[in-house]
Amino acid sequence: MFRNQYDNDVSTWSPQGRIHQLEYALEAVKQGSAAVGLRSKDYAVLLVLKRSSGELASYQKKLIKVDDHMGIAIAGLTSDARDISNFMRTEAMRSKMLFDQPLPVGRIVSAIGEKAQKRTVMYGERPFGVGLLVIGYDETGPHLYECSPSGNNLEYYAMSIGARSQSAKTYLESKYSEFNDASLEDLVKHGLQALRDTLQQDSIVGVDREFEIIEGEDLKRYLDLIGDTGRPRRGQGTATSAADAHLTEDIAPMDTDSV
Amino acid sequence: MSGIGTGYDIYSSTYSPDGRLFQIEYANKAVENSGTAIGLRVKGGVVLAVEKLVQSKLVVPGSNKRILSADMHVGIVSAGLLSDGRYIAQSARDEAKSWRDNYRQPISGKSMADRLGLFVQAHTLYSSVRPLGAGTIIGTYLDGEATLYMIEPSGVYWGYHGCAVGKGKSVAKTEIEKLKLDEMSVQEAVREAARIIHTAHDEAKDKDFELEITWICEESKGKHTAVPKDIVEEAERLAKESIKSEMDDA
Amino acid sequence: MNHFPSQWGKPRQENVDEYNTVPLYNNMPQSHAAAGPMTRTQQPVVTGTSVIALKYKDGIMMAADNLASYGSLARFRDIERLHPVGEHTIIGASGDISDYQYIQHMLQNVMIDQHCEDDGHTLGTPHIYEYLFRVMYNRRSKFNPLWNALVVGGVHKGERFLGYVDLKGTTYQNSTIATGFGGHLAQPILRKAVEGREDTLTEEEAIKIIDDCMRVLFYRDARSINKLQRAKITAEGFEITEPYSVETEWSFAESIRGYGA
Amino acid sequence: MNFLDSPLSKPAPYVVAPIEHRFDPYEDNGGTSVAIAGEDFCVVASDTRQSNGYMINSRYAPKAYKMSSTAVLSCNGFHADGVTLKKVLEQRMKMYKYSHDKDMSVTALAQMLSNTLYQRRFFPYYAFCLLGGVDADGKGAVYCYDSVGSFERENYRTSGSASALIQPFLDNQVGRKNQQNASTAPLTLEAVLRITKDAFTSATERDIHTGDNLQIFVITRDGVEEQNFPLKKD
Amino acid sequence: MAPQQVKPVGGFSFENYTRNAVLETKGAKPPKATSTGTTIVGVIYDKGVCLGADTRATEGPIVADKNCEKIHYLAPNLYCCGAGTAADTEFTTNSISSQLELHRLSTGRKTRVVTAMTLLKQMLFRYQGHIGAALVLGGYDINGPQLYTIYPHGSTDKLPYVTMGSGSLAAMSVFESKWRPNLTREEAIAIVSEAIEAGIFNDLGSGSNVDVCVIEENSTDYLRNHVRPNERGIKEQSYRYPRGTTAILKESIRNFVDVVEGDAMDMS
Amino acid sequence: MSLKPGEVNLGTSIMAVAFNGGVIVGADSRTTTGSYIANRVTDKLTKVHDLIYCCRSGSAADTQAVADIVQYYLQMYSVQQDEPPTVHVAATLFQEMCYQNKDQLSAGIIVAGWDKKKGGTVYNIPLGGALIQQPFAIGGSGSTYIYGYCDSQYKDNMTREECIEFVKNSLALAMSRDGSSGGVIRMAVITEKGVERLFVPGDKLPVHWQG
Repeated sequence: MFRNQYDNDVSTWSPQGRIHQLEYALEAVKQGSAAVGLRSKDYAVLLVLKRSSGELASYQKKLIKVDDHMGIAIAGLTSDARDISNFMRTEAMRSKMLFDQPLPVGRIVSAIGEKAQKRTVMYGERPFGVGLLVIGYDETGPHLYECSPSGNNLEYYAMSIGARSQSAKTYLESKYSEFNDASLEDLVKHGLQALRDTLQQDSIVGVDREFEIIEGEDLKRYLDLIGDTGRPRRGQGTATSAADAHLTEDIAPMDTDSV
Repeated sequence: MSGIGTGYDIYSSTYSPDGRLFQIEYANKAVENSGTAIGLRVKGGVVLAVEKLVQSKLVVPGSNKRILSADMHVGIVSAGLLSDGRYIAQSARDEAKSWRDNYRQPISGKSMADRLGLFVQAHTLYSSVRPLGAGTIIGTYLDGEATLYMIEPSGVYWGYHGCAVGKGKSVAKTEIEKLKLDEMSVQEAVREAARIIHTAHDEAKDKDFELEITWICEESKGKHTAVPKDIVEEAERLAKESIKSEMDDA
Repeated sequence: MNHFPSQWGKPRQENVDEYNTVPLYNNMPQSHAAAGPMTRTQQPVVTGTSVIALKYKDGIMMAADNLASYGSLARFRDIERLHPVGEHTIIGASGDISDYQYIQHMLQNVMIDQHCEDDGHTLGTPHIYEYLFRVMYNRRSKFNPLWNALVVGGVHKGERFLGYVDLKGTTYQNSTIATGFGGHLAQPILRKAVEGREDTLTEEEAIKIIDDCMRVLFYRDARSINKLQRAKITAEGFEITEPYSVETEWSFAESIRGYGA
Repeated sequence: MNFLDSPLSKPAPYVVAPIEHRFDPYEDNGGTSVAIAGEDFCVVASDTRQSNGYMINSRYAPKAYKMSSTAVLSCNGFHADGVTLKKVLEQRMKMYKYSHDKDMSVTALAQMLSNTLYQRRFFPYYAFCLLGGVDADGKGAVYCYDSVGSFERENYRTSGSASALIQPFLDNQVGRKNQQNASTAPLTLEAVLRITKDAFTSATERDIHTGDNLQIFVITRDGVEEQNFPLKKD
Repeated sequence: MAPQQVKPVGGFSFENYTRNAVLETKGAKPPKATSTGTTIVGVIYDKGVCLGADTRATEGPIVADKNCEKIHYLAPNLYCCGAGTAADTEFTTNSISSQLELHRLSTGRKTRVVTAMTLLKQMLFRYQGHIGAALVLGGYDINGPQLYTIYPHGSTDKLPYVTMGSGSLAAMSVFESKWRPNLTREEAIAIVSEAIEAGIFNDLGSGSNVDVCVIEENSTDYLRNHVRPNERGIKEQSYRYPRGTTAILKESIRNFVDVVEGDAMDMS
Repeated sequence: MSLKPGEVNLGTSIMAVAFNGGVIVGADSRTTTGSYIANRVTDKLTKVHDLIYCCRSGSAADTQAVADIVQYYLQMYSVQQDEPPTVHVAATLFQEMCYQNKDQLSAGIIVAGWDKKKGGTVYNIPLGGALIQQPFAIGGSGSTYIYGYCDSQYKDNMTREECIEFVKNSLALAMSRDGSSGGVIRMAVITEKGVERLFVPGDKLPVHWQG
């Protein structure tokens, strides 16, 4: 593998004005299985692919509830995600305690950005190795954000992160104009379609719904929705180990424009 | 013997034999790769504008603000590493707050620039941190007086009538130099800013972009706010027209 | 709650400083019992008296006079005790003026944070109220209270909001609120005039009720003056009047002679 | 010229009681609560008057809170402490949900409330709590607390300013104390509601801090239902 | 020379005052007297004077009497509302009332209001505030209707409208916003009732009903429970116990009287 | 002597000024218990004889008792001596009461009036029972705010009108600064011919700087 003298730590710029360590951290996100998020004008939805590390292991947790109105999907280092989600839960509670206001989604996202950014300046700490899709519903409606190890976080109509996320993105880009007015079911359907190469668990937050994680039997109802679309499905149920490790290798490097 | 690969360019705490700090220069590269940001200080206000390059059409338009507030009357826009820009803005907020805590009055543009300059410069001193990859423009408007400063990754800052940073810096600068900023109203400045950003945008190389533009003036009640949508749309329309007519002329 | 701010939060103690002259001059009985530890930060010094407020058809109306007393001295007669926070909230304060100014500063910091976030969210009246509740309660829990009784009024998402919070963190919401002396003298009038009519009272009627209360307070509260401001908050925003006076009636007093025969 | 010609011609010196210089962080906001457990239901009732001394702060300042679909908490004493306690409990219930992935039972909540109160042993919440709900077996449960966390599960209890007036009444009517040949059949919900209302209308007659409005929560397996009942306002 | 022990003649005995004061400083609590947290008011109108009172008596937070009388008789043309310590107002007004009766008997004239006022203030002043009686005195004599307040320390005020007691501020708020000179009898009763009701509903020390007393040149009307705004609602159920509910723990029957057949009374 | 619990206080601004041909006494009208105004239209000018008035400050009960007794003595005096008492006699009676009972009284009294011997005269009896004759006297809690003003404005031999203005302005200034003073201004002009009562309603007081 290529190695240069500028990629040892995060406090070194490369002559091209890049930070290699940061870009490597972004690669870590792609090691995780895929997560898809999308939103309509009323709802935001997350869908993830759960993997199991082996026959005897249970499926990893990919969706985390932060508060009644907010939750995240993760891809990358799960332990980093736990650190961040604990932070998010604390902040959500703080907002409730101090202002009796559900924490606005954008604010917690920028707080995470700040936390992540600090780890990209100083030698000694590595950047986070996890990407998040954050959905939430607040006074300004439903939101979907992506948080990356670089500290960048952008709001999207639809996004996907993790292994093979590029193909999901391609699907989303081709359909995103339909999402805004889509019903909740259609939204999930689109999400599943984007995620269809692997299998799923998903969650919803919206105008009249608290953040809720749907799996098992409840999820089946949604899976059936795409059952008749004619395209092959690689399994059924709450999750599957179908997404093998080798799948991550043929992923095109993520666009790492520093801006 | 100096330059890339010689080992003198790994840490910002290391000078090269000819007295350069390469790490800072590299950080400048990051700034120069980014969308153009400009600031105009005119009669009765400041206008900030940025060319926000849109990476994906999935991004929600109008979200992901690039021009940030540090206080009611302080606007900050940076080019370069987005997250570094936010980091500097956060520091600016802390400075503004501490100023208010101490003196119970808003911080002046000069003091803000001074403190942020020190903050950025502190990141160029040690091997344990990297220089910040963001060029930052600070606009303030207080008691009828506008100020405009720009801080470079080295921590150096100057006051300006008009300034630009990012990819289209030199084009923008040329355009700004043509303006009579002292006689210009903020409304005119908004139109000029829109035109300059459109001019500086390199359509051939870059993807789509969104124009983000804010002001601080009497009309915004001394607050740093986004310029109302209708005014921006009108300014963009005029900008496109004028660019088109220039092209036609050429 | 007792009439005078220096008594708030203390055991009822009628035989100490009956005339509320502290800190003007110390007429406290000099005995061993009285010579307790002096805790200067824990009593109000420059103080404002009642704030009153009510709900009416279009929103909230609130009033307070312009006096800041120093003991019984009418020391500052142009103090504004109604303070806007954001576009749709007004805080009225009685009690210590320095603590009130600190609260204003704190709220300003919070509102600047909101401005900087620039995400379409801002703190509505109930949120500001909750914040003040937490601040006041936490300070009392540190035995270092902010010596105020605050009235928070505003309109949030079309809903009128009127709440009270004081130095101990005691809170309640009502269609009428009066702090300090107003709790005794204005609240009976307000309750009778407003309760059950919150949705029909017009602005003119509300003004009249407020002025009636402020007149009674001026008649009967020795720490008030006849120079006051009135604020209204509606869905459109807030308005605070310039200082003005209410009409008063004294003519019946001319014929009164002596105290007995 | 001894116009003070009275036995008081030599009055004793004016005695000054020790002056409290410290800030007193507590306040008694009055009010009364009653909780009665039935076979498969629980009733928690609280008046809504908030007072301070002789002054009525508010005629409608509820001090009973729905904590979950199976539990209601009422806090008498210092209102600010009660509200804070409720908020702290809500947060801890949320944490419980995150770490255990299930809702808290009233039994668990009862223990947690005790712990929460005891954590402030040396600066107590001046809140006298009653916790009513339906337990995992579907039975009505009432837990009553002192201000520092000592608690007990009981079938019925009252706390607050009129508790001394109501408790004997409940002992007699719900506990069937001092009655010979009294029925031992469990009380129906209707009977419990009647007793609760009478307890409050009677307490309102004699306790100045109780009155204005009665808030009644009926907790069953199916959830919490709220009723309101007017009380005298003098 | 041994100090001479002088026994006070009449009045209160203060011999334990100093002892009690010392005990109090050591933390002993004196017994509490029933205090009538009260609203009492009075107003002069064109032809007379109108007094009003609530009817709640409290002992701490407990209502001791739901319908007590706070307007006391002094003379046929003179009534007095009392606030403060119940016993003090009761005994003070009784004592003055009896002095006035004797005064009337010896002079053969109608009692004047100032006479009662002067007796009251002098008595209260002598006791330097230790008699906790705050009074509203109203009456009618040859000088027309008159109205006074008398404070426990013995100061008096002469005013056209007055209030006293824990609900005095609530009541005063009514007077200060509604009173005007030369009210009629009906208006006077109405404003007094409203003032008392303000006390009843806003001051926890006051409650239950409104008593009114109207004194005119030739008539005195004591309107007991003039307004009853606080009727107790009907109970939800009956609490009559069936016979046999109370356990009989022990039974013994004794004859205290031996009934013997006596002779018929001699009616002759 | 501090006041007793629950006692009614005449926080008060009172004043008396001698002028050509008489004296003017003046007072505000506020009586307080704590910061509650128990009486907003009090008459603190008390007649103790035909041409002698006193202005009362301090405890309402004490000053009323003292004034009642002095009035009684002056009545007896004028009947027994068959001539009106001089202001000095009245003032000494007040002094004796206040001095001998100083432990039990809280009374600051200004005695003023007209007599044949001295014309208009003003006596001040502050707390403690000293007796000081003065060309003008001020008293009560509100007076502390107007010493400077009075010192600068007082002139000997004022006319009646000048004197009224002086009293009115001084009291208005005291009332606007002292929370324990307020309401209306009551004045009495005492000359050989008798007593004329003047009244300034609370909404027509002289207005000074209000900041």
